Amino acid sequence: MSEYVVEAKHVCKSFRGIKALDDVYFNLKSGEVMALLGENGAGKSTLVKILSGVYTRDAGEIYYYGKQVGHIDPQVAQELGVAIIHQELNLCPHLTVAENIFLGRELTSSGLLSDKEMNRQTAELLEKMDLDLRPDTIVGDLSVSKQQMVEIAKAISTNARILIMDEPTSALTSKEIDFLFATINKLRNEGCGIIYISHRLEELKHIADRVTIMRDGKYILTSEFSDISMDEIIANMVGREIKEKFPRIELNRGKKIFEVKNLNAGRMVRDINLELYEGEIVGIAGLVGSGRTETTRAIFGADPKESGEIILDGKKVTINNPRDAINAGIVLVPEDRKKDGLCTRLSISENISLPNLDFLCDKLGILSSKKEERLVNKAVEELQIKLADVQADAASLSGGNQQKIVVAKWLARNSRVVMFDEPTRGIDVAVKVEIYNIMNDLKRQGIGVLFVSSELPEILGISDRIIVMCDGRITAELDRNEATQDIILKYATMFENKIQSTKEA
Amino acid sequence: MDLERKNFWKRVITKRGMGQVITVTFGLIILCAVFGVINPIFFSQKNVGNLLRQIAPILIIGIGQSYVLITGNIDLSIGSVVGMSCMLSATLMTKGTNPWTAVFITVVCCLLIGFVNGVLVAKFKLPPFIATLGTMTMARGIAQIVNNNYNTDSIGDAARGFRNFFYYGSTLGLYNAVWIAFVIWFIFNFILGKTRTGRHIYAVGSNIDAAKLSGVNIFSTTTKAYLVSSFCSCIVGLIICATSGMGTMDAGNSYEMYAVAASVIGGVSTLGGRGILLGTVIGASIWGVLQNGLQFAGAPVAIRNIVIGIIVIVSVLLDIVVRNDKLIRRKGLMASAKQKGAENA
Amino acid sequence: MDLERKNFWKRVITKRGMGQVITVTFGLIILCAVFGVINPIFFSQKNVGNLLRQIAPILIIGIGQSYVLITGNIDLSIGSVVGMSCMLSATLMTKGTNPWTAVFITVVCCLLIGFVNGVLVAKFKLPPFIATLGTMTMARGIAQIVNNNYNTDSIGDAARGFRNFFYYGSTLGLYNAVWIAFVIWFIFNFILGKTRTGRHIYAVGSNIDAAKLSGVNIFSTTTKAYLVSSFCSCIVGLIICATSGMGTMDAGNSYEMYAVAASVIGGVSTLGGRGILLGTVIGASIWGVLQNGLQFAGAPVAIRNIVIGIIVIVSVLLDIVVRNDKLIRRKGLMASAKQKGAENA
Amino acid sequence: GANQTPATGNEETPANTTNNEPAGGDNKAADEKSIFLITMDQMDQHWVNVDAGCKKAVQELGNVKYTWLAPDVKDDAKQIECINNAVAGGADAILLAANGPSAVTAALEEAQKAGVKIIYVDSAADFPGEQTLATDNTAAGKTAGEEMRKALEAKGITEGKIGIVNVNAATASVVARETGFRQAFEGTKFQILETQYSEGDAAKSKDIAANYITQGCVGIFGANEGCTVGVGNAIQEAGDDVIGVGFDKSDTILELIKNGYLLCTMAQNPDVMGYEGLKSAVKVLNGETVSPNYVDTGVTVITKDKL
Ligand SMILES: Nc1ncnc2c1ncn2[C@@H]1O[C@H](COP(=O)(O)OP(=O)(O)OP(=O)(O)O)[C@@H](O)[C@H]1O
Ligand SMILES: Nc1ncnc2c1ncn2[C@@H]1O[C@H](COP(=O)(O)OP(=O)(O)OP(=O)(O)O)[C@@H](O)[C@H]1O
Ligand SMILES: [Mg+2]
Ligand SMILES: [Mg+2]
Repeated sequence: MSEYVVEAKHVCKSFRGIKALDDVYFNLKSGEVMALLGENGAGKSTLVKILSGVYTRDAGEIYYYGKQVGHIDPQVAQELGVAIIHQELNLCPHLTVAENIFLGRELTSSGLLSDKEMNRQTAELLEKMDLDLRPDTIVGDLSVSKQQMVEIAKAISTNARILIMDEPTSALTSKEIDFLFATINKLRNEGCGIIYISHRLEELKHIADRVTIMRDGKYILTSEFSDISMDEIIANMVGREIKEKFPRIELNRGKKIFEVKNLNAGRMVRDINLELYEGEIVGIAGLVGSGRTETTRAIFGADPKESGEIILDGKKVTINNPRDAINAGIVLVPEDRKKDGLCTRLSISENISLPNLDFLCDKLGILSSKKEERLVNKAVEELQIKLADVQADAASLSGGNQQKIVVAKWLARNSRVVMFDEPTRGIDVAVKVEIYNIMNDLKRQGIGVLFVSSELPEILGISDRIIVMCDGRITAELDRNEATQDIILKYATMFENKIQSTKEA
Repeated sequence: MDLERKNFWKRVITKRGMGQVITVTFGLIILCAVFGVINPIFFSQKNVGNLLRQIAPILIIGIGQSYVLITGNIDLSIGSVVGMSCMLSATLMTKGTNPWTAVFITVVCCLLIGFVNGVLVAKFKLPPFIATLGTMTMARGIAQIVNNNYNTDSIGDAARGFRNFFYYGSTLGLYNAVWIAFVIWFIFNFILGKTRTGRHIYAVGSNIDAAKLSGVNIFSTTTKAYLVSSFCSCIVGLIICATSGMGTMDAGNSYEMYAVAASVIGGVSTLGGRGILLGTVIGASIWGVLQNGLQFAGAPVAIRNIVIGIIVIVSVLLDIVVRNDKLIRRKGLMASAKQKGAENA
Repeated sequence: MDLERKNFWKRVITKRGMGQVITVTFGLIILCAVFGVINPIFFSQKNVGNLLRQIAPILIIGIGQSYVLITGNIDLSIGSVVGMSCMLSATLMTKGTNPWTAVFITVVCCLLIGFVNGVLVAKFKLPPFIATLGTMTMARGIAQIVNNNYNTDSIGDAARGFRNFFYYGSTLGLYNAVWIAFVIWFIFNFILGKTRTGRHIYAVGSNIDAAKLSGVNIFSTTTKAYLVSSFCSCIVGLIICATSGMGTMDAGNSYEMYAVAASVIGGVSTLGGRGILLGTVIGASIWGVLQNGLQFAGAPVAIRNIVIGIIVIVSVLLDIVVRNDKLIRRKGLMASAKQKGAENA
Repeated sequence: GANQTPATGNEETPANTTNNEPAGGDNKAADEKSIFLITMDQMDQHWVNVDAGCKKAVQELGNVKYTWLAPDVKDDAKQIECINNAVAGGADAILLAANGPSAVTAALEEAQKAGVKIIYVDSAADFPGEQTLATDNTAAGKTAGEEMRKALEAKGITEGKIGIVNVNAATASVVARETGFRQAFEGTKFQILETQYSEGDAAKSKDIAANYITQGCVGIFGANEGCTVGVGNAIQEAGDDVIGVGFDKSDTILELIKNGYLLCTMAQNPDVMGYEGLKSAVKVLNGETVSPNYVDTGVTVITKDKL
């Protein structure tokens, strides 16, 4: 009976009539890493949120250590020895590292906070994790990957017997991922049960003992990791077979479309030079925080530039804000669709037409709803966006379809250069392929495609040329034939002389 | 798919707060019926005309506030700009300026306040609550200083045309003030619903970062909303000046709150991105009907306050319960322009 | 590690708005110096004692508002609760209730309003601006209704002890009102800085989701902040009742805005998560010194309004410029740093 | 409907009519007159007393449907709305306490066109009414000033600073009081300081008065009830020999006078305004003429020995 530290049976959960979990079964043993897999919206996060008391289940039984548990809230979960690292960063930016780590379970002596003791214990913990951080640093001042490490430290510090990690690696650097895996292995050996959620299937071979697969809110299967092949995993996640994970089309390189010369913008964009040609996709690889996003934003005019030239079809263009870029024909599909891509309270149709109002409006600025309808319908059709009504709020779509909307709004206009920043992040395998096909279409039409990604397999699979960035600089430009994961990683970690860079910072 | 079709009506109702508008319209009808029963005079032709004229100023400032709220900001300076407009125009007229020149100068000065609001909020990223709290205090100071800390004398007979135009005259059986409100509503409703600027205003309020990256000029859009708000306040100031035939320094006191109440009751979200001006009409009407009807019903001010407080809370509560809206997040009003976007994530 | 030591001061300054506090302290000193030069009476012992007593109520409501602002909300009901407290206690006393029983009943009633605010904001998720706008109107209605829409008569000689305790008496050379403000400041400063509740208040304001997921009880934390605010307003209402010896229905009018101004000038962020009560002391002092000093300098009201408006804007602007808007930007970064997958909002 | 026994002020909410029926016109008796009292706001004791005077007259005369309307706060535009509402509500006559002389004139013109008779109580507007029953505020202010000057001179003080705590600069009646008060000191060596405004808030008035005392003022004038209470409290506390003179009569003020902290207050006669005003209104409606056109209801200087 108590073979499982966690067991969930017949768990159901609906959000406003939409079933997120439908009769789900799940179990976890102590001393193992259970990988929880599934497409976007499969219900993984919902399941672990129910286990950790963030959401309350509509129905079903949950057993901890063989005993049935009724009501669960975050505090109860904590008492049960459950710690969770959420998919979203969950830190208080105004509080210090130590304050965050002890939030909700502050140490007190006779009712007073013992900040000294908390700082001391935090310092110890950070030391153990080999993190170069002070406990009294304000979290808001840290980089995203450091913040993620603080979250991990927070989870570990609870001495939890059940540790849940919902996509912990999506914001980490490779050094930190190595450390994380080492920690996971150590905790497993100490008898901790770990639930691990990730879309990066290649990570699994380093840590996973068993896998549970979910699809459309339903439980599909549980298996020993060694008993199941990657293709089977994918087939079970998607519900059908994906023939080609990276569809590539071969074209001859045409004339030069676009050139960036000596672009500088802050510490993360230093002396960037790059070129785009017709009939090719250029990938930008690099670790998180290497300045790729900032480079695309600087080109697009979203952030101010210090110096540099941008040349489009042989003509120099001045770009001071996104509108200049859009008018010139350079567009950006931003990396964070919720933050930068979508107006979730506007309709799908309004989102698609937003950047295209210039040609949907007459001289007086009055909108033509006919033109708008035509444009939106065309975009929806071309991208095969699954929706019932273009007047629905964009928030009502699933993540993959939301991402398609973000892409669609740019494809409706005749652009010369389309920059994609992490277009597949957090998106499941099937939609990924559709996004690659969109990029291929653009390539076929002779439009310049710049493609930023942190996932090396897709960079290698889709791009024709690969630019590697590290610390705000371009460290290499590789042809796809000469590029391998190892070579890219070598350049991606080619930091400038360490000591010098510390001083500089 | 099926599920999504089933939700069609829900979606219509959710869209920009249309549902809230429908709900409160029923509320308005019930309210009118109740007041009509309590006192039949409520429905007399005279009182209806009168009532409409009382709703007009609330509606006009409501339109301005709605614009600003839809961009996700707030304008606390409305009441003071009303006072400033009233004092400025009256002072100029008593000093012998031609009424229409005075109106022109007043409009320009009020728009300046709107522009300052826009600059502080969209350029310097001040939280709109603070920025407009500052300009609110300053504009009241200006209202006091223009005539040396005194109310003006009567603007006199030369301004008869001005007074008739803005308040006392009537056209086709409706008071001019009502026409003015209608024209303003018509124009700004059109702009909000049918033009690029309107679309941009919704986009900025819904997600400022996404709007920026879609090529929307945040500064100009935000500033336009504040200009509309100041313009509306200015018109109300002129109406008050026409109504009373003089400038009073404390005219428009706390009108900004009435404007928020009218907008919010009508389904405009204080978090930005949601609301339609039709709702503001209903919200302002509820406000006006309450004031008028409670007075006829003989309710003391205290009861009036309690009823209004309850209605403000209940109307928003109802909206939240009906839509079970997860989008409603806290801090909406307080966040600076820059911060807003992140709230959506 | 060298780097980090170099950043030590930066950290001190950034931490919870300490930097802003230092900046405005200089501002306060300059202000005092200027007023002292204009009119040496400003520094007379009598005036200093008086000035402190004039600052006391602003500081007390500022403390309440700061608590609420730090949780990322706002309390617009402060002024009305002041009025309600003043009327309630005075009415009870004129009806012959023992002053201390009256005080007790008044405190309980005011805390009820705070509780309602907490429920509306934290349970029903109403935008705090709307929720407290509603309770503001209602509390004013209650203030008006308790004595049947009239100001009360004199609370009489039986209340002499009450009046001395809250206002007229002095202890160790300082007026009691100042002591009350000090004690309240001391207690609430301690709670905010040294207890779990305080820590949770910062956490809720900094990132409500993170706080919730860390096991912080959002409802109780938010409600506690609103209770503090109502309690402080209640005390100020009692002080006002003691000052004038009667209940006035419009006591405390627009005090909520003074409270926002005092907090914000003192570096409390309207976006939540940042601010210390030391700042509120400075903010309230600036406010009080301006009111007092400008009277001695003989400045007309209009100028005072303009000066105060400018100071509110400049102090926040300064803060944003000095900090280069860092935390605000970071907060945006935080919320979206990790992809949220396909979750629908 | 028959009139009920009028309730005492404390049990009656001010906007209630004195008879049971709703303030409708449809069901009023054939010759019943509908008379509205419109004041500046509902807050001050002053208006309650005007109302009480009206009610007394209504009780004596009978056959009058009487309603008190008032805006929630003092505001010209809101008072105009009240006038419009009264006209729409079928008023035969309005007793009006005008916020300011010119603000309401156009609304009154409209009312007159609708056949409504206008009688001013407390303060008149620049529009011909049937009668005005009011305090001459300038004269009363001057009386206040003279009382203060006499008291100062009696103490042998002929120069020094004098402070004025006023409501605001926007209300005509209080501005007139200030004007009158200043007139009383013309040609003396007294220096009248910059007026401070407290919105009639007793606590704010107290702060202002305390600051005046610190500045060394020998006399302070409070222009309405709230201001006067504040002045009295400040003097009581300072214990200095400052002469405080005020306006209006309330329990708190009388107590301050009794204890010697205020020299005197200018008590108006609001009940007379209401009582006589309502009687005149009925006369006018019965086709009689009323005279004189202006009735100064006068002020009573209430000093300690008159209590
Ligand atoms: N708070 C919520 N309100 C409404 N719907 C929700 C909410 N959270 C999740 N859902 C819905 O429940 C379903 C499951 O979502 P969940 O986040 O569990 O998926 P997931 O497997 O974690 O996906 P991803 O890999 O993208 O993180 C989705 O359809 C999602 O839209
Ligand atoms: N608005 C901002 N304010 C402060 N720091 C920022 C901001 N945006 C990015 N950073 C920091 O700058 C560094 C570079 O980030 P950037 O997003 O350019 O890298 P990237 O290579 O695109 O990484 P990613 O894969 O996360 O997109 C990171 O350490 C990030 O934390
Ligand atoms: Mg998830
Ligand atoms: Mg990036």
